[in-house]
Amino acid sequence: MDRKITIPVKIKIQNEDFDVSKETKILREKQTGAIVNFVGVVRGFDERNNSLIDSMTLEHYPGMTELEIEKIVKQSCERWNITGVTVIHRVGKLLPSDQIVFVGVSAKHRQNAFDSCNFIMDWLKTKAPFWKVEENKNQKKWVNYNLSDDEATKKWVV
Amino acid sequence: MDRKITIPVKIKIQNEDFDVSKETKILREKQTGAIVNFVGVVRGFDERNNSLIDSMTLEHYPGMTELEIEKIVKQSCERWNITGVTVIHRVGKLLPSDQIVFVGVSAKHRQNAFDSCNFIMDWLKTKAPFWKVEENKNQKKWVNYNLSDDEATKKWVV
Amino acid sequence: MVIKYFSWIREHIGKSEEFIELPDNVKNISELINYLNNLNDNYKKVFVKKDLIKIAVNRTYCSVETKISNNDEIAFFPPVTGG
Amino acid sequence: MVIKYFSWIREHIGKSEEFIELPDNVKNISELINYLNNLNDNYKKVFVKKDLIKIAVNRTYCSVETKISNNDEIAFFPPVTGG
Repeated sequence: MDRKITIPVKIKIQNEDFDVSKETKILREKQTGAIVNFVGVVRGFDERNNSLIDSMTLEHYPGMTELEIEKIVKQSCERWNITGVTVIHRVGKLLPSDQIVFVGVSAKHRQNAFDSCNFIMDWLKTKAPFWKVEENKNQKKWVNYNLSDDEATKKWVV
Repeated sequence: MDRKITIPVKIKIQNEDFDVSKETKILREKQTGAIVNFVGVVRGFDERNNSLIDSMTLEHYPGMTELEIEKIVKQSCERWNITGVTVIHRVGKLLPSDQIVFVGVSAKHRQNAFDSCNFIMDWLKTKAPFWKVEENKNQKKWVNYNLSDDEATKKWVV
Repeated sequence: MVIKYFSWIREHIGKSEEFIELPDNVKNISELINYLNNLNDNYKKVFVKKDLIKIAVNRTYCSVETKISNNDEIAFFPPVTGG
Repeated sequence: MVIKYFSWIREHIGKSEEFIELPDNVKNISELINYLNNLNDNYKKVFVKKDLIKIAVNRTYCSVETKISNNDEIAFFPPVTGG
């Protein structure tokens, strides 16, 4: 990956919430026609264990997380003609319906923005070192890795 | 299309701008894990004619527009397991970098939200009766239909 | 019958809508276009570009063969360019 | 060398990181795991689940064959569950 990313890229790991309007506004520029945003949300119910979730805590590997996300964004820039990328991932304690992650991609043409955003999310899910623990009044449970996330990345193999 | 849509669907044609954060918040609910938003933006430059754009005016066919968007949303609901849809399209005079259209889809699983949002945008581009005229100090020019938009819908034919 | 025109078609014809009493011999869109073409040259200049004209009857896309009656709302417009 | 542990691996081992002086006979990750397993049972209970453990050397994914030296930062963690 020698090609330099010359588009604006913002990657943040933070405890605070993010503002989707503010982030979308940053991605809007004269030469951009399309923005695709992904927002991940804390669910209030664990389908696999049929139990309610009171809260969720996210930890990560500072230093490596940013590096892995940068690698994914670089690959996305090499593959699609896009004009800007923002990735914000929250860590710490979150409640049901809280926002977890924002991936925003701008491009002149919408399909590039759709594909690039989808690609970044799929690889973030399998490569970026974050771990979730779900809490309710009875127990604390580390979320199991989801095999379907591995499957999801296969559609990007050329 | 006999199946009733039982998920919240919001469709608005309006002059006013929209707030992406507010719309995303409406789509966040306890059983939703993923939201994909598309935001269309007015470009400041017409690539095909190599000219600057000072403003753009959108007109539409009131009554038919809402009907066509409803049809597209219904098809999307039948095809993917999604939990909410919002479509907002602005009309009237807009300036470069202004927001034109918002399509937000929530789902438990992210790929459904990505595909459904992409599907709605592709069909909105070819079916919803809106017309754009681009203005600069020298001329006023109706935007030509883009053949690539027709091509884009072909990926959804099963 | 009400006929609506949009975008450059509206500008060429010079009005956004008009009300006409459908003659007895006009049974479908194709015949309506012929009827309008005989009214004046503005219509002819528009309808000659038939590949660039979409048609709706009662707010639903249709073809030139679609049957029409006096209670219908007809619309002529170019391929759409929203989004 | 610094070794970092995350998620349930951190909880099982009882610490988030530790500093060790790499013995001369430990040249790769596989040998490091053997070395740690001999320190106490907490390591054994973790490393027996080898299919559930990802490894990074200097913040880059690697395998058990990856060569290591005393200046490296090693990390053991479960498959990731962010996003």
